[in-house]
Amino acid sequence: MSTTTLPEAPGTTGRAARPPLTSAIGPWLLPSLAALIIFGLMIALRPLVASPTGLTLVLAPLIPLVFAVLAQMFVIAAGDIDLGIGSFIGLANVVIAVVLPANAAGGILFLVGMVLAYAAMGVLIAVRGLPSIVVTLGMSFVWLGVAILILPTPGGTVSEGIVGFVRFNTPVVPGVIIVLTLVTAIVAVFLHRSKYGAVLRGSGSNPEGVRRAGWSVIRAKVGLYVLAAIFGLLSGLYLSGQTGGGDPYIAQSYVLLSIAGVIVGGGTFRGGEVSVVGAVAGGLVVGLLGSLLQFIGVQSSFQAAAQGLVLVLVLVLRAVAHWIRKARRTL
Amino acid sequence: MTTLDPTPTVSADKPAPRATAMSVLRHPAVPAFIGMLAIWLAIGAIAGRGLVETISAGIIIATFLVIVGIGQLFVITVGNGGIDLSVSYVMTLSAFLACQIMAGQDVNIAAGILIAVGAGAAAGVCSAVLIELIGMPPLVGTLAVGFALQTITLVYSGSVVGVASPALSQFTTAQIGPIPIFGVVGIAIAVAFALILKRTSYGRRIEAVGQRPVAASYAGTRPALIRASAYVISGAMAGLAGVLLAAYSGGPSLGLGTSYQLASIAVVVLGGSLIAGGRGIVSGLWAGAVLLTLLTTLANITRLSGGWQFIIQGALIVLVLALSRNPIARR
Amino acid sequence: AGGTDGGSGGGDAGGGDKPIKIALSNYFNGNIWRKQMEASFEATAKANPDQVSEFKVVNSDGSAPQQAQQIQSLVLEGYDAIIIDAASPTALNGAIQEACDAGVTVVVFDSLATAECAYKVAFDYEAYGRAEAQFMADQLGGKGNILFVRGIAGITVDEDIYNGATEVLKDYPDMKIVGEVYGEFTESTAQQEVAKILPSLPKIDGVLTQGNDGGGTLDAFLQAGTSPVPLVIQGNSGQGLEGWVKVAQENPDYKTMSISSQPSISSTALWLSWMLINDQNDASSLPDKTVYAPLLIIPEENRDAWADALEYTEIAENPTTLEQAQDYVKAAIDGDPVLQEEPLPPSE
Amino acid sequence: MPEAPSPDTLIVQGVSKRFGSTLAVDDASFTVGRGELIGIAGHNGAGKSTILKIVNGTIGADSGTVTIDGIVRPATDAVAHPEKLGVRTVYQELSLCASLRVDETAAIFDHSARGIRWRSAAWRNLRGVLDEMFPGHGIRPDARIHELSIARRQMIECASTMIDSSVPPRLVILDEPTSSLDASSTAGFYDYLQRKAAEGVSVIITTHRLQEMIDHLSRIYVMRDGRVLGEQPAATATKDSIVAAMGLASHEEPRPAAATAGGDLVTTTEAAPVTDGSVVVRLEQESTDGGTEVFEIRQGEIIGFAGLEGHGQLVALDAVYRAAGRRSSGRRPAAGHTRRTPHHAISVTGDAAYVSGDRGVRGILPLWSVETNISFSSLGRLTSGGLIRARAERDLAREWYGRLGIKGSPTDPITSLSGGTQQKALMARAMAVGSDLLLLEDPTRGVDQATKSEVYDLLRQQADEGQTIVWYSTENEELRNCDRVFVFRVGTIVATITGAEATEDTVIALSFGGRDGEPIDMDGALR
Ligand SMILES: Nc1ncnc2c1ncn2[C@@H]1O[C@H](COP(=O)(O)OP(=O)(O)OP(=O)(O)O)[C@@H](O)[C@H]1O
Ligand SMILES: Nc1ncnc2c1ncn2[C@@H]1O[C@H](COP(=O)(O)OP(=O)(O)OP(=O)(O)O)[C@@H](O)[C@H]1O
Ligand SMILES: [Mg+2]
Ligand SMILES: [Mg+2]
Repeated sequence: MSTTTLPEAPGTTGRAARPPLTSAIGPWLLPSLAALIIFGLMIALRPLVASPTGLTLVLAPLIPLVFAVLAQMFVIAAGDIDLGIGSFIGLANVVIAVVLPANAAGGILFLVGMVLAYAAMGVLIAVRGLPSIVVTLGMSFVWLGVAILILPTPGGTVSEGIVGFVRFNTPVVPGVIIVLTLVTAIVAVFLHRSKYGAVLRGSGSNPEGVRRAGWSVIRAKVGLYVLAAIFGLLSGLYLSGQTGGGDPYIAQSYVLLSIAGVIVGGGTFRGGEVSVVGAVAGGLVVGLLGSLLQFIGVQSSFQAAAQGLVLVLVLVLRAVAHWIRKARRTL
Repeated sequence: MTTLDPTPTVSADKPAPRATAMSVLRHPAVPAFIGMLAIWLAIGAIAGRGLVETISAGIIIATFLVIVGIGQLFVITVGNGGIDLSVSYVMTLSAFLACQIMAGQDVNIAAGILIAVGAGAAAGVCSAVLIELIGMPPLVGTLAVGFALQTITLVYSGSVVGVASPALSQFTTAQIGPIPIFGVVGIAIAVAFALILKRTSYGRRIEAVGQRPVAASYAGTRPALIRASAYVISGAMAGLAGVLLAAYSGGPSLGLGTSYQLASIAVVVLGGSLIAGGRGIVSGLWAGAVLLTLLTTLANITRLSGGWQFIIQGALIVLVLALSRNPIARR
Repeated sequence: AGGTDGGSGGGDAGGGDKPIKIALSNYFNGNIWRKQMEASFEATAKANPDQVSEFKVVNSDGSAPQQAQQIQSLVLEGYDAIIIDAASPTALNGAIQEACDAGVTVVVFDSLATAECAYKVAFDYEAYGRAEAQFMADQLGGKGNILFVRGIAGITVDEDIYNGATEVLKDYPDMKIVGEVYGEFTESTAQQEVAKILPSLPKIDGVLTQGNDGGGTLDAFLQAGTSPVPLVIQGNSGQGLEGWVKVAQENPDYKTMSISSQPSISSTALWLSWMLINDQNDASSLPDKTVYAPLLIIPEENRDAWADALEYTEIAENPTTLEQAQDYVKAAIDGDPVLQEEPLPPSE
Repeated sequence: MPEAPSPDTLIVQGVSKRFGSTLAVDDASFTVGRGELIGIAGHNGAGKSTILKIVNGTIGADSGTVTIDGIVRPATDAVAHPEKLGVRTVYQELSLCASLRVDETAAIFDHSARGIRWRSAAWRNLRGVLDEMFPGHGIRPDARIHELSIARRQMIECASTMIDSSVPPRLVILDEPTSSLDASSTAGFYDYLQRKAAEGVSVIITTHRLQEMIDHLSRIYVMRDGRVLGEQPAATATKDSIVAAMGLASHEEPRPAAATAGGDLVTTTEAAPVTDGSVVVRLEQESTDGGTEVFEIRQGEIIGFAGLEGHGQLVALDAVYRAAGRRSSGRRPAAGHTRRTPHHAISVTGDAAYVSGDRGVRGILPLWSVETNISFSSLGRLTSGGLIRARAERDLAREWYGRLGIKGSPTDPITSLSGGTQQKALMARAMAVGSDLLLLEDPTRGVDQATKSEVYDLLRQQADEGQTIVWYSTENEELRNCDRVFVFRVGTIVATITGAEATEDTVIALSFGGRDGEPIDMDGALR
């Protein structure tokens, strides 16, 4: 048997052969560009948007959506899809508006219980190998039902403290920008630069492999679902503070918007393939799109189609970028 | 029709009996049938009257869901994360189109049905192009098509409104004795599609592509084409359901399809099909549709509050899933 | 409750007469009522260039947070007035407050928001429930089994109508609600839900409804072959009125009524904004900042005229003129609001 | 923890494991000394994978004990984290996470890599092993796993068992680790293992490439039907002796060739077609002088595609499949069209059936029974009036069960078969089509020797009946069963030799010759 070594294929050994540029172009680039372009267009159409007040007005309502997108991102990173996040946020909103003011300890316990329930849902999905789409769809009815039992029709009053916290602002930099940047940075560093972040992503991509490397896959799944629940609660908190009251149906639209946000943000449903910066940018894109269409003056009836169209456009661009990258690799 | 038993029963030594009582009980559709019977009998027991009429009304109304659900089942079974979120929009648009063509005249029935099914199929082609050609995730691609359809419906329904043909309306509700004709047609449609799925080479391809697209490709099928065809079928079935539902209620309305978006997914899973694809159970879908249809009635006659109704519906879906056995695949 | 025939009650009480720049923020346009509501606003705005210089309709596809964001964008766009059919009583309050702070006149209508700074154009939905329940009690002689077709669980309109109706029924111990279904304000859903529950119910004498669900309900009874057909309160849809006409042709003794809110409430909100900005009719002194828009009732004598005038999917409404709006404002200030009207369809 | 008194790292005693009616492992006992490399040989379904999983504690057995470094545990206990005992395993199926980077992957295996620079620390450790084990591996730390070829992924898995983590490796279990590595990588790999063994690491390997075991290991245990029959010192073992111990018919060389004895002399690099049938496949490639070289494959020939792993054989094979017509609905296909790859223009007359080597992902349809799997490609023939005739389907499966000697019932789920038997079912599926061309991608991967010779005979029989066969293999030795062998290098065909000349050494020599210096995309070459 020959012991000759494999002939070195040029360009594959030694120093990192790939041009650093390609590795720098992550999946987050396209959504970030899209968000910037939309923002630029909005400023061009209404210069007022660029002022601190304008920024706050435009961005503040997006914060709960961005949190919802991040929550969805953790679930998608686990290789699952969460169709219940909207109702979950609605329940959080109701608890914060109704239970918390009446009984602070009880309210906090309730919120903690919600996080635990999400963790349990993750365990159920992981241990029994259930399809997340349907489990979370079923649970969405449960969250909604509980919220309606607590608050049969919208109402309640959110405490001043929470309202103040959510409306936090500084004279120089709008508070919303501080919050967005901070949260994005923390989550991105955790998920993309920490070792446990890699384990979490790995467990979404190939749970068996991660288990064999000596990690608990169940714990990773629970971790991802707990993170999703926490960001769901944060989203509910911001919604509560911004609206001042409770409404079980408040976040129903977040289900599809958050999924769209993650996908536009460069995530895939294959598990483990998500980008935090991309997801935040994706959330901004799907959130700002409505405002942009409104500024341009698209008729109300056409807005749904226009949003769908832009979504398609972003994904087409991504597909094209993907092809180009692949073509370049095979050269 | 023989359906495969999914459990790996090892019987290398003794020849496997084809259909013993045990293997019938292990069929994935069994839980749905048991659930259906339980709920039906519970309604009868609580109301103390109308046992036969209840199931006959339930079967008529479930038939719409069965028809949409079959399309959804094909899309889910063909795998690749397949799911069709456009069905509700297809239903509504088809209802408007068909009723305009029918204009309350019986001679136009064929034309009306044709246009509805054709429009649905066309929508399916659009989804297929987005998903298979551009490579969008099905969840996003079908939703984008749905948004576009919604806009078309909104704009179009403002200018024209038609009424369903009386004969077709009659057909959806007529009975021979206690037997609802439309319900029987629904069962016939289910049987036909079960045969297509399990006993034709096309159906085998659907399941094969859903299990392992690459393996199916090396075994002589074209996965992209097969998957595309599933979306066309789904669109066509949704179109058919749309016109029939419009006929049932006399004419179209804007909210006609809304409740079918998630219900069509739920019945596929309740019926024992795999949400990850590769195994479709049409008989189970039928039972699941009747189950889901009767479930709200059960909740209504027990006078449960809206909140509890949601909770029970959601918990039931999760419970059925958690108790059902799961072979290898999962999402 | 009687009809009003216009008549300029208020008149110009000083103030300017400048055209306004107004936007309508609607959170959902996926049903016929909302479509007609948007259309009414657009028609009124277009037909009155002296009062409206610029207008726009935006809709947020059922999303409350998105509607909040839209309102804030409208503020940035510099609209004088924003009228809002709100996604939720609470969810928009923050955005509305910020709009008020920016000096924008905000009028919420139909589905209200509770923000204090906003003016409101309301339907009295409890009166809706009281009216239909009272009618039913009178017709049935205070006795009978009732099926209640409700709207959507957890929605204020549903609760209000239900509470109004049950309040009246309390006085009639022999009238029993024997079943409830959720028809979601959609004819086809109502029809299916009623059809499913019918076999398990005792004989039904009357059905209380909540709008755009009476036609489907009636169809469900007809298809089940129920005889005699119970008294089904109609919800002003073309489908419902057509069904009523058909049943009445076969059974001249069949009595019912039709009631619902009018999509043209958006025009009332438009006119109120105009009055507020131009300081007319003392609109700013409205008690509770609230004007009531009348519900539209179709009694038997108006039935055929309306049935002829409406398309199958349409909902009955009369356009609201400036004079009418001024009447409503005056009535609200006088503490004697017009809650119901029984007009004939508009003649073209 | 007691200081290990025994010289043996692993002692397996009396282990049995039953799956339903199958006794997968039957009272098996064996030992592995400190610093020893041992192999386990056995036919398909002998229980090798199962006993290895019992040793590392992935599954619990029904009885017996497992002693690792003097610590005795009942074999019935599963172990959650064998790596904490210093037991490392490469499983038969790849277990890397597709979406992670290479350095992140390394870190997941390497529990000692922590702190702020955990990625570079982990990569440093892994690269140390990789460079030694597979010199010139060409793996970058920032590449994502899904961008890598199967071979490179297998390299990473093998290397990751040897990294110095918080608990250093003591016992390394390798279940068919070399199945997709080419000969030279395999050799480097064994060299490395021997060096580690010298440092005291014990290794267990299973592979169906018996020569590998004989060349590189110290002892070979032979398993049959779940029992460990005995051991053979590698020094005295021969392939025949192992095969004989497995209780199987001695592996006869199907076409013993005179030239194989000498071995290293290539007589010609342009063998002529052996039949004069019509041309079924036409391959065109640019020749060194800028002209066009044409290779023709004629009806009834068996052609081998050989060369080093990833040098374009699979790309060409796949292109042949795609260029062929498909007989999906029972009709004969129209004439095929020309298909282009970076190096070839390929045209095919007739249709083709394909057997893939990676059966888990590209072969079996796991939710179905064996019968449904076998009939799947021939449904057009079994259909009348639009519906599949159940009777015809059953008969087809029965026929192939007989011809390939598959045991059990055709209605069993395909996943209940052992890997090699699954591969047989896949062969049956492709052969049942009766296509003009049969394309084989390493069809005997994981198949035992006895079955292999049956397969060789069957292929020859098919060829005699006029079917044309193109056969890609990583086991150069079996290429001797071909009429002609095309040797690939850097994407192009550099030589065609007769099957008789296709010895291990000849093929390797040719693989390293030919045109040099041209870049090749190793990732792209392997889908
Ligand atoms: N989960 C299971 N259920 C039923 N039978 C099983 C199961 N696992 C293994 N078997 C059977 O046990 C026997 C041993 O299987 P095993 O996979 O250990 O063999 P192997 O030596 O690895 O064979 P191969 O060389 O084909 O991989 C086979 O007959 C197989 O069909
Ligand atoms: N933990 C487990 N529990 C039950 N069955 C198992 C378990 N692990 C493996 N098996 C079964 O063991 C059988 C053998 O599979 P395994 O992966 O060990 O080898 P294989 O696929 O036969 O390998 P190859 O074909 O490559 O030789 C399969 O049928 C599988 O279902
Ligand atoms: Mg094995
Ligand atoms: Mg095995």
